[in-house]
Amino acid sequence: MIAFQRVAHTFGGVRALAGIDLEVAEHEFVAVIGRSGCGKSTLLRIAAGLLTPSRGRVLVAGEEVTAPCRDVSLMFQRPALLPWRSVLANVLLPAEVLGLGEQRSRAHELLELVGLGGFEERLPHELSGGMQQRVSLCRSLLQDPGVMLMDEPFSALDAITRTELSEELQRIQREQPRTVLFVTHSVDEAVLLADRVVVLSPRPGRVHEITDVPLARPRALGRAELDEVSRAVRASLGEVTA
Amino acid sequence: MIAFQRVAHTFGGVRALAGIDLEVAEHEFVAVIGRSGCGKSTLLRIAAGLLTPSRGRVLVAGEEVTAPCRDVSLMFQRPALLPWRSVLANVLLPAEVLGLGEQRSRAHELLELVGLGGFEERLPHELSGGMQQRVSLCRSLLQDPGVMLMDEPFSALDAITRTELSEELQRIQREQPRTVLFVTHSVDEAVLLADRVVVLSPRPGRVHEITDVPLARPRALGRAELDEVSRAVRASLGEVTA
Amino acid sequence: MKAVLPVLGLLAIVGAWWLATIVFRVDPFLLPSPGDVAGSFLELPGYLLEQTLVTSWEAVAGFALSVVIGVPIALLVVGSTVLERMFYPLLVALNAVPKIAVAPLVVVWFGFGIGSKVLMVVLVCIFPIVISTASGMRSTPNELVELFRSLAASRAHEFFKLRLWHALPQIFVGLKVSITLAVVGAVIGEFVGARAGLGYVISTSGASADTSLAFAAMALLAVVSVVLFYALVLLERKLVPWAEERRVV
Amino acid sequence: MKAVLPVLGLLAIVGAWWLATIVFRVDPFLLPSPGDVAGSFLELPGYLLEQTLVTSWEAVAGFALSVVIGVPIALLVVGSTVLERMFYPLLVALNAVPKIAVAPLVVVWFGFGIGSKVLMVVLVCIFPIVISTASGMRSTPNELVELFRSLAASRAHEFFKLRLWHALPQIFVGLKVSITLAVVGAVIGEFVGARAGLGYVISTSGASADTSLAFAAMALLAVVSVVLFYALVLLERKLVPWAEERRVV
Amino acid sequence: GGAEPAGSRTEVDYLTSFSTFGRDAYAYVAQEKGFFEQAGLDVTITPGTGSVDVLKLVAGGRADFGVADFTATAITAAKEELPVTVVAAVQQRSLAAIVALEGGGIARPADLAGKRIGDQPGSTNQVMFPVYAKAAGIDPARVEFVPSAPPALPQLLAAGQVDGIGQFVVGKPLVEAAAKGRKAVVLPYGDLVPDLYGNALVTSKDIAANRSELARAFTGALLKGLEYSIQHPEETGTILKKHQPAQDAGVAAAEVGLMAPYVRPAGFTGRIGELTEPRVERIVRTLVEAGAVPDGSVRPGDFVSFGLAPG
Ligand SMILES: Nc1ncnc2c1ncn2[C@@H]1O[C@H](COP(=O)(O)OP(=O)(O)OP(=O)(O)O)[C@@H](O)[C@H]1O
Ligand SMILES: Nc1ncnc2c1ncn2[C@@H]1O[C@H](COP(=O)(O)OP(=O)(O)OP(=O)(O)O)[C@@H](O)[C@H]1O
Ligand SMILES: [Mg+2]
Ligand SMILES: [Mg+2]
Repeated sequence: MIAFQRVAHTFGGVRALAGIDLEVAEHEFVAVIGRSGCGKSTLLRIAAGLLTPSRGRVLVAGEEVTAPCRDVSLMFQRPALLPWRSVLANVLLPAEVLGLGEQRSRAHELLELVGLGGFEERLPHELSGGMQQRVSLCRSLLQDPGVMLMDEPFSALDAITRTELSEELQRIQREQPRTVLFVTHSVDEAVLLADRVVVLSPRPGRVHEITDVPLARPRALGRAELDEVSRAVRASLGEVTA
Repeated sequence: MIAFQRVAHTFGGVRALAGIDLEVAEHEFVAVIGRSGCGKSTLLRIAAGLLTPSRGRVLVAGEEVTAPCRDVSLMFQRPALLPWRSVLANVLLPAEVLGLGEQRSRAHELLELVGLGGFEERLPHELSGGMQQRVSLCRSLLQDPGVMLMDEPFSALDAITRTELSEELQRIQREQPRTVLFVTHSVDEAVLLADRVVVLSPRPGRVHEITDVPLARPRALGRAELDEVSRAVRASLGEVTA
Repeated sequence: MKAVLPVLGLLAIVGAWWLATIVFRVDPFLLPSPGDVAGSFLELPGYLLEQTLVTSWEAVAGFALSVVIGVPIALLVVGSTVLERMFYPLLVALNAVPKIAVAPLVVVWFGFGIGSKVLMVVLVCIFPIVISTASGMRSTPNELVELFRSLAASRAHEFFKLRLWHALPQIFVGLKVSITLAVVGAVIGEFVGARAGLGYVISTSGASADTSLAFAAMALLAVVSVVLFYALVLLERKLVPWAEERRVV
Repeated sequence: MKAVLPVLGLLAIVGAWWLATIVFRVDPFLLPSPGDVAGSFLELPGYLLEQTLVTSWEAVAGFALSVVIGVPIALLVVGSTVLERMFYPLLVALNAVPKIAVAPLVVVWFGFGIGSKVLMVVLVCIFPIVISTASGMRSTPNELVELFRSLAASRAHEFFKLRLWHALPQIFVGLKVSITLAVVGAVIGEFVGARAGLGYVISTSGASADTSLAFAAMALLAVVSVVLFYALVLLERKLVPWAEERRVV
Repeated sequence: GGAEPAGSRTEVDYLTSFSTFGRDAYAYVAQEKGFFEQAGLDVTITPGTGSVDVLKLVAGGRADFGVADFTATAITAAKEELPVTVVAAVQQRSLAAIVALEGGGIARPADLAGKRIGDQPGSTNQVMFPVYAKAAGIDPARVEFVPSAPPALPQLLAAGQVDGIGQFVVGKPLVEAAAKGRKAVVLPYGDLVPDLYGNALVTSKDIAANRSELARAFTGALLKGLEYSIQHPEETGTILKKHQPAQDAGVAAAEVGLMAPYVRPAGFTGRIGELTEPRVERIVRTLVEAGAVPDGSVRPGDFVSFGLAPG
């Protein structure tokens, strides 16, 4: 579904990505992990068609990505909410822009799900950092695309909310599988959610190692099998540091 | 050193904090943990003198806080960098504003320490999210105050950078102890760094339980004693969810 | 309290003016005292208020037209670098033409009626509106633009659901500059050829050496400006509440 | 490419103007053809360029003075709600006074020399500068203001190290509006009493039915405006590089 | 001339009546021919911006001398009590006129009834129109005055926006130039109301009272320039062009030629610049009749220094 072919990118002298080769199959959930600044966000922006790579190319559904496409959603690392819109209106933005029809009840459902029931009419600046991130997550889920690119969606959340939302994501994925590329700094989260975990080397980013997570779903944190895979990923991360 | 006395705060109908009583001794390192939106950032902003609580008061060094004071630093949840200043100039801001004299070499040291050597002359928008957060951390460390308030300082960082910086923070704290109030979502991090871990209940925030961490320093992640305390904190967090 | 301060400011200035006319013995034909001006107003209150309405209406009509024309021009300029490069310099050039010098042309084409005044108002108002709207739309944060791009949003959506909203606080700066210029523009239009309006009063009284009447008319102009300006401020408070607190998200 | 587009735009407009004078047979005393205007210029090139320099110098001097006065006023207004409430309405009122109507006063006080022209320029320029600077400084994101507060920064630091920098892109909008008004202000000053300058050329030739000379002078005015405007654009590029890419941090 | 160095000469600021047309060129002639220098004066000529502005600037001390319309001076003196005084009449007969274009339906004063006349509000032409209309035997109420700015008037007339405009007689070449060859019809007020003066040289009451020698010297030199100018219209045009490159020497010469019979009308035997008290009295009375000034508000001596005037 997504194929990175020798994708490299340089920002005015800074080599962010150096030759990424990676294939993500349809309905596969791939987690990307790597040091801060190794080019994970850049990778997602390239896949979303927001950035043209300096070299190489990305195919989505067999077609080269040259511009953003409606079937691909990108959840940004920062919440990127419109300050003049209420929480609800922010969540409904993709429905308006993509002409998805009436989605109010679904938006309410999603907000309830992430624990923001009752905040629908607030403006973004009245929310805490983690709450803003959850609004952004709802917006991304409302778009309901075939391919989801998620950039550290749970970074500002506490462990419990994180677990709840991971479970929710697994449930959604079970009911209606999507292709997901998911950036995270949490190895446990990566192993919990993903079919494969890609470890990138530090800047310039390169695929260092890919670890399969051959475990049945639903998975739950704290299981021994998960810890084992986690340890493998950590080892792989440790190598790239040295 | 810091004393919260029945501190409560309400934002136009939203009760954020409800009666916080907490004392932080001089040179003590206290971690605060709690659900997203439970009022942690609000607590720090009140302690920093940026927000007057609806009820109650905060004393720092025995004096009621009514305005920000130079001996207290606050590291914000978002990086809050000045877009027109280079990385180095952003880090040097407290030195300029507080008149701390020449701090260039120290700023370079700090940037080197957090892995941003070579990025001194870049503008903030050329950095990744985690890199921006590290700049903000350097800025806060440069201020070199008696009291440090830190709002999720490592949330955008990968596990390895996080560990490195935690160790660095421990070293600094050993060499020159400060009073620290540290908000985090990571139980492991809290237990690794803190003398006491405060668990807040969900909105409106209240002190749910305080766990002592009676372990010798330096500590390192992965030790069994730490895991034990972590489990206790997790249990306490689990209770507040129910 | 809110209402007291502007009144205090006004009193301070009027007081200073009065004192100046007394202490420096400024000749009344140059700068009449506030008392003379008030006297002139009280001689012809009904007539002067009528003229005030005429001028206000011209200014408001021209201002509204400028918004209707200026905002789309700004959209075009922001939307297309080619259009910007081609026509921005011309807009600048147009703005640099002293309106009073092209006035005969305007009167010949638009007559002595309200048409020529409205055109004058549009000529002075349009530039601040275009430039502030364009600059506001341009300054939309990259992360929000990328959000819209990632949704494969059309240009229209990007402009009307994002950039225009983001620009609103800056558009209001342009509008506030324009509204005071609008009043001046209407007056200049009236200088050139009119049978009514405060500009007509000023040019007539100037010729018949009635300086305090001219100043009374100018004081009324100032009142009209201030009222229109604060009407915009109120509108801004209504329309742009999120920016009032100056928060960032 | 960059230089071609404005030239194309210019050619398009001049062409349209030429066509209009031919097709609609506009009388040359109303709207002379571009050829007539060029002819007028070529008759007196040295003289006209001299007058252009006079006007440009007045405009630039007045503009610089407006910046020097206007920015501190904006600082005061942003710094104190009391001052804002007291004096903002007066500033609005001042801006609404038609400058041409107070001209004798200005000439009596400031003479026929450059003084009265510079004052005129200041009177027209100061308002956009104050309002855009004030609004830009006010719109500083709360998180940055809180950063400075948390450092117990003095007001001076908050203003000069934060708000003024943040406001720069908006200040430039005000400056760009002002610079074109500055040229017009200088011309109005020259209408009122002068011995040189493009405004003087326009007022003398306009009334002697030498319309093409007046238009030549106006074309030169437009050139001056465009040059000054793009000088500001260049300066902005130098001073505000972080805003050019319109990123947010 | 040119004997004395500029430093020892008295500095004088002078304002023309309006801009720098041929009708105001005599000051440049006096300058060029050295009349000012011979009188021990170092004169700076600044183009004026209309009667009322000139009066205010002279009253305010910004200029020592200036030229303003005599009628406007009388009205302003009555209403504003400006400390100015007239020291000479530049034209013995008013230059005020209604100017129309041939074929536009106005050939004689009687044709004015029912027409639209464009004019600056408060101009002599408009203020004195009732007097003129009475002399012409038409009802002033049947003529509509459309207010407009002076520079726009020829254009408005040529474009047919108005049927006639208030203008000085010397504006004829200007109007004809604007109308591209169409002939202009000029209806001078002076034909029917011969008492009115044209422009007047004014100075401040202070100069008239305390520096009367200066006033005499300047008046003499300026009127010498005026006399030379009407005798040599072509040369006047050339001199003006030399000082004011934007002016057209031909148009200016034509203006001066037209102006000559008003400065020294046929049969006039007095000196150029002469002012007589009975005439001024009649003018004031006319103004009162026309409703331009309240009765008793001004006497001739209030605004004219007969002692300083030639003759
Ligand atoms: N707009 C830009 N201009 C210049 N350099 C950039 C830009 N965006 C990113 N970079 C550089 O590219 C590199 C990769 O950035 P990227 O944001 O992809 O990192 P990341 O892996 O997402 O990091 P983090 O985990 O901190 O978010 C960084 O070194 C950064 O300095
Ligand atoms: N400026 C504000 N206006 C209105 N409500 C606010 C404001 N700031 C915070 N709140 C409310 O106060 C509550 C606590 O916010 P706070 O930012 O302190 O949470 P937090 O514990 O830091 O959460 P997070 O972990 O997500 O950062 C939230 O419910 C939020 O909606
Ligand atoms: Mg990133
Ligand atoms: Mg927070």
